Amino acid sequence: MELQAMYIQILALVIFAIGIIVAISRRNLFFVLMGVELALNAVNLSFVGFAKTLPAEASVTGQIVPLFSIAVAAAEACVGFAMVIMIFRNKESVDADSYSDMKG
Amino acid sequence: MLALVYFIILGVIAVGAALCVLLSRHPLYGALSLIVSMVSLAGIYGLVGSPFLGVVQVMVYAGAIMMLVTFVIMVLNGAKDKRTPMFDGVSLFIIPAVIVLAAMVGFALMRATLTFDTATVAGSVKVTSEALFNMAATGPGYFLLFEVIGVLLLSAMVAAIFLAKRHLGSVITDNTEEKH
Amino acid sequence: MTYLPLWFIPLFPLIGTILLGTIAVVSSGAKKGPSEGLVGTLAVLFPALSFAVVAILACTMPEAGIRETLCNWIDIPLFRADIGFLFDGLSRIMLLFVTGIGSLIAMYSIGYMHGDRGFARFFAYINLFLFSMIVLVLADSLLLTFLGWEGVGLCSYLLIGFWNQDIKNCKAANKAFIVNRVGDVGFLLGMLTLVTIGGSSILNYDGLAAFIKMIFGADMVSEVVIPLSLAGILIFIGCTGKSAQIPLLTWLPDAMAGPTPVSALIHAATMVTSGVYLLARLGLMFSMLDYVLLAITFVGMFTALWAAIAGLLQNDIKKVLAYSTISQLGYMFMAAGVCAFDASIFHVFTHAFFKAALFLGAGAVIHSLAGEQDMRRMGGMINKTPVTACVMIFAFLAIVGFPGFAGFWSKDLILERIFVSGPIVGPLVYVVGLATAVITAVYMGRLIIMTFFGKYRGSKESEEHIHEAPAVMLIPMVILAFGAIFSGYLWADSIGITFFRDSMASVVGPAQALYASTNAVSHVNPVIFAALGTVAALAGMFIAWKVFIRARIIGVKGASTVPEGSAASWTFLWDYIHCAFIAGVNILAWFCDVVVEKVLQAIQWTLAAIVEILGDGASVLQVRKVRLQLAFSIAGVALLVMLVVFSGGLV
Amino acid sequence: MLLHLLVIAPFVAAILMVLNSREDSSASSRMAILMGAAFTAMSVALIVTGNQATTPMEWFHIPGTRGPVYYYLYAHGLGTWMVFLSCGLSLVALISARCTTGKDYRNFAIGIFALMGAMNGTFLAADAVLFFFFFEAMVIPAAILIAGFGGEKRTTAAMTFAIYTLVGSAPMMVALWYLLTIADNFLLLSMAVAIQSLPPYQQDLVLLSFLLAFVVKTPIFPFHGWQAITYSEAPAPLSAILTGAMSKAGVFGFIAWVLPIFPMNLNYISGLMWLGLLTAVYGALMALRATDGKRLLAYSSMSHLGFAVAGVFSLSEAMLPAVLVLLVAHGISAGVQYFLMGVAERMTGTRNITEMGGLSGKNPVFSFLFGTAGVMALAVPGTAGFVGEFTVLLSLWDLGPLPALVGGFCLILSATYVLRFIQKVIFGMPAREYQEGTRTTALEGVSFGTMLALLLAFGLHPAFVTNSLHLFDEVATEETATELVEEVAEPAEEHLMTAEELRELDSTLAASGFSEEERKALLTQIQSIEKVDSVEVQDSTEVQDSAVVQEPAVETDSAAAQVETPAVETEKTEASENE
Repeated sequence: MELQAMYIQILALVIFAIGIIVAISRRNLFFVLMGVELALNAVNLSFVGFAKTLPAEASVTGQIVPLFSIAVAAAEACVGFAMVIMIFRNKESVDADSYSDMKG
Repeated sequence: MLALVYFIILGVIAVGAALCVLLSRHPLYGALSLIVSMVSLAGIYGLVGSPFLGVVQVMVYAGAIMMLVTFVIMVLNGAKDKRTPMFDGVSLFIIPAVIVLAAMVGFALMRATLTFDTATVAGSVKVTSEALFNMAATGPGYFLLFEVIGVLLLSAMVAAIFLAKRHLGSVITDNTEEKH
Repeated sequence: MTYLPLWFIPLFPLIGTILLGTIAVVSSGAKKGPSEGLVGTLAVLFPALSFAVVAILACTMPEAGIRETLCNWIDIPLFRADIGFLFDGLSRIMLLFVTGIGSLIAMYSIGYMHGDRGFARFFAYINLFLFSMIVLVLADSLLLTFLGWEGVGLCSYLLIGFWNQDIKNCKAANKAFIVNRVGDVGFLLGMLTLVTIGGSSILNYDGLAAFIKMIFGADMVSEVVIPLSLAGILIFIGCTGKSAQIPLLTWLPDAMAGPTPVSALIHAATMVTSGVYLLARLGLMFSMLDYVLLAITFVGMFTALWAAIAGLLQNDIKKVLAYSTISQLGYMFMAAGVCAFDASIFHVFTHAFFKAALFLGAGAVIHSLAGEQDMRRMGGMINKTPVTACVMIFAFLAIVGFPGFAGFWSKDLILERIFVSGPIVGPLVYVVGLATAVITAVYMGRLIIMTFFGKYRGSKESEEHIHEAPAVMLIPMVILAFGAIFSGYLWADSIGITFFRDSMASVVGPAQALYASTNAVSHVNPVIFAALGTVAALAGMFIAWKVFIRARIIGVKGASTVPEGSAASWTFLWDYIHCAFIAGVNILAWFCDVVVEKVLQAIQWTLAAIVEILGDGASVLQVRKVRLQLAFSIAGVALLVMLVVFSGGLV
Repeated sequence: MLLHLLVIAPFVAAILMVLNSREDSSASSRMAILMGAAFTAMSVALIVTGNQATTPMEWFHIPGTRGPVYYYLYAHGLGTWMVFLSCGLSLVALISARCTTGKDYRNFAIGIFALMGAMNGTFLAADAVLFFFFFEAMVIPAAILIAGFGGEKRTTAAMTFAIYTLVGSAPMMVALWYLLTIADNFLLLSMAVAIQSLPPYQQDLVLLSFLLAFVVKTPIFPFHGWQAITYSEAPAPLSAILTGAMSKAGVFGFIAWVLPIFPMNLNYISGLMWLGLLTAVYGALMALRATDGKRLLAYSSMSHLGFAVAGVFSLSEAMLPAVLVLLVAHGISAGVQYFLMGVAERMTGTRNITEMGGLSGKNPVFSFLFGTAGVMALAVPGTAGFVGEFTVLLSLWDLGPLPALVGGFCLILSATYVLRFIQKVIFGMPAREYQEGTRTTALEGVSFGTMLALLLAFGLHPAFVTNSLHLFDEVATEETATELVEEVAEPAEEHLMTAEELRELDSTLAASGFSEEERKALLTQIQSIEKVDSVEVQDSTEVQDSAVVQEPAVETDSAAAQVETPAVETEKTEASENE
């Protein structure tokens, strides 16, 4: 019983699924954002897991991409929370369903 | 063998924490559970041989980003919303849909054969930075991406300031009106 | 030897058209019209110049004629046509009287149209008409003839509807054009048939003659005679349209709505005879086609008889003359039907003089009565307008064929030729022709008696105003009256003058020789025919005298000057047959408009409605919750993946 | 260069118009008319200089296809005259719209220029995708103009027009895409080659979807639902352009694209000829009953175009010049009739011809122009319409008397409705009192008069028009062709031409201004000489009109001689490499 590459992928899949569920089924905006973060984390994990199946030099690349994705996640969180603050001030609500002004 | 044991422990913690995020009512609890989940994921990175990435995960994600999240949650006190139910009809529809999708993807995944390569390079700081900052013309050119990420972060910062500033500005005008 | 260029002849009226048209358009905005003297001079000058050119050419022309190709017209694969002119014995005669009578009538019109607001416009049309007519006659190919053919039709349309404020005139003009158009399409299709038989060169008259020589040489007559007959019939339909023969004759009586000089020029002397001209021009072709010739003969015979009877019943002076024209045209067609093209053209020639004189006289009468056209309100005019009366009486004697007058020579020639043409058909047609001559004398006598003899039946105050026409109108009338008396002596067979026949022999001679070679032609002493013709004319005149000089003609009361007998009242069934066709087309149009179009629209709207309903249905699915939509899309992806996986797609 | 200018510059002109002040409509109208005159001059220059082509430039690459899309324009006789129509009519429309559009003149001009550019592109494109792009692009400015400047039901009209034509050409897009996955590039010959490799039912399907687009655009009988409402609701100057130039795109498509690409699938052809005749009769009958003047003109236009389509599918030898003359004549005469109808509408304030009348007394200049235009629409000999209709009838008569008889029936009907139209509008007395609007302006009068004079000129000397179809022959004789003949003829004898070379030859021939038919015939000839056992040749030789193929082998040589030098050399080097 050794650690298999597939296990990592399964774990990533489970976490990704949970992240998506959080992002969509919860109505609180904070949970929506956190669900997205969770899903991003799962993707990073998947990257690293796959990277480890590659030989030598190529495996390094698989570990660099998550770095970038973390940076992008940081930017996303920064802007996202700024927007949450603004919308919250206007609407006095963090309920995602109450933001339906764009519905035609 | 030992690695597998560690992996199971960390994995169970990560999944458990993730479920805590799903099930907690207050966002603050959710954020804390998320931090736990991320830290355990960092552990897994270390386990599979990417220690640098694990450290970054802890520092940037669990440290900086989640710090921001908790900060915002605390600032907006009204974030705790008792009126809205945790789950509604939509959720009942989503959960099975996502589970089915995940199952399908998993099913497809299981058909592949994945094995760890024995000659992988551990993602140490040295190795990673050599790859990242390889400026040779024939190299992968990640440094360019790195620059772009810098610009992205800068613009995100500007955007955040802009969003916040308008808000602040309106507050200021309100104050001036009160004075006059 | 060099000759004057042929294109001079149409050039002058064309210049006249452009000048006068410009004057008409430019002066249309002004309060006062352009100077009538200037316009009148221009209007007569150009036709007269053209007549001069024709006269010079006529004297110097060689026997074979003059041919002139100006330039290429159409040049595409399969088809090639040139613009070229042909001046020979036939076109010489036609051009002489077209330009000559055209100039005279233009002069007459100066008096007749005096004070009309559209004075310049009228003469522009007249010049355009002369241009088209010259092109028609002078053309060396069917296609160019067709240009003139439609051109004269167009001018006829413009001139019938000249007083276009009155919608009735416009309707008469439309009728003329459309009925003519039916014939024109026949002409067009006939040309196409010819092209498919012998290539585009066959449209040229010389080319056609060469082609017919070729088929005789190659002994292919039996092969081409059926398509040629088709072409002949189609072209003949064109001729019936233009020359107002059965079945396309209904437009000519209505065409009298135009000014009287127009009726004289276009609807009596020149345009309506172009059908006869075309038959003569294509004589060589027609002489091969026995059945077509038979059809032409009978059409001519029925038309002559029918129009003569219809002429008996008219009260409008111009309509009587119109039916008389149709009847005389019937004679010409009869003659053409037995391949007596020279006799037929001779009658065209004499008819142009006496009919123009009659029309101009009628115009003078109408002019002096201030627009009155109803013969029941005339009478006793011989005292008031003696010159007009004399002109009309001379012309009357000419038309009935009184010995010595023009009609005597030409009509008797036609009847003689018909009689000798064949064993059964000839005498039969001859008898009908003779009977028609009697009826002609009757209705023409009626016209003269009702107009000039007896008592004046109009109102008192109008009687005061009766006056002789001005000199500018009388001079042309007198000249034409002289023509009506003496033009017959160009070919007085009985006294041995055959100048006219000789001058045309080179053109129609071959055709008539060909016909004579295939048909047994008997010889009878011409004096017998002359005597019989004289008896017929005298009998008719006698009947007219007996019946109409004593009959009480009821003068109609009321101020209406509208000519009676419009539309279908005295055309027996031909107008009704036309109406049936028109009704058929209208029903078809109604069917298209009300049924087909609506059904198509219904289909269109049904499709649109289905799409719209589907769209509405789909927009219901657009829920308010973003999350639900995301959920839908995830479920959709899940479904898709399931589908792919279970159908074994991901191997 | 001229071609680029004609296609690109109208869009630039549209942008320039944007810079104009909205308020000062007289300044913007001056500018617009000047630019329109410049374009007309360019189109005349195009006619004078004859057939030409640009160097093909790769534009973009559609994923899943085998070759790039070229930005490649070429002018042959047909397209050149269509370009002339589109530019000339646009110019007159710009002149005529001055009195009606008022302050919105600038926007109107922008739309007209955009429409003009799209139309020019359609008529000059050598690449199928480029053609389709412009073909669709035409609809948009036209629909916007209708919606902005039309009559009462303008929105309905614009929607009907846009949806009908766009839906009509949607199947063509699919078919085009499908063709492009099997053809090497988007030029005519490679598509024609590619189509032969499909099974017959697929060929028919592709053909049908091509036909549908053009049939709707023309329009042909069951698909004319958009036409009457569009033409009657659109502002009159725009209607003139729509019927005079845009509707020609349908007939143009039949001639320039359908016939060359599907030379073998002729089993629909006679059907289409009859459909064209049916359209002609149907349009004429509908015009008989119309009371709306613009609707009457719309149906009359439909009738004429149906006649033209019947002429196209008679496939006679004389078809191309005949239809070209007919199209040019109809473009000008229908255009001027629409303009004049617009003036009548302006003067009387109504489109209903039963309420008009008596204009001959009120405005003689107008009535002169109106009557002359009507008479010219009747195809009286001496006008261009006669030459067109006569030669088309000649083509129809080749197939038998019946089609020609139906055509003749149409001529009678056309006389009927045109005369009725003239009578109702300018003759008689006015049916009701009306406030008299702006009369014909001097500039308008001059431009309408010029159009009528053109009709007369083309009618008396149609070689102006028909000669442009073989203009190239005359030019070629000047060249010292002999050595080129040897250069090309030699390799041709020694080895079989491959498909690529044929395509290249085709594009070079196109560049040197051959019409499709000519090229098709030539290439068929070449292939049959060399006994290429590739797919496309054998049957097409049989089906093509024998007269087209008759052209002897000498013709091939001289044609090859006309190929431009560089292209020939590349061909030669390739040939030697292959050896």
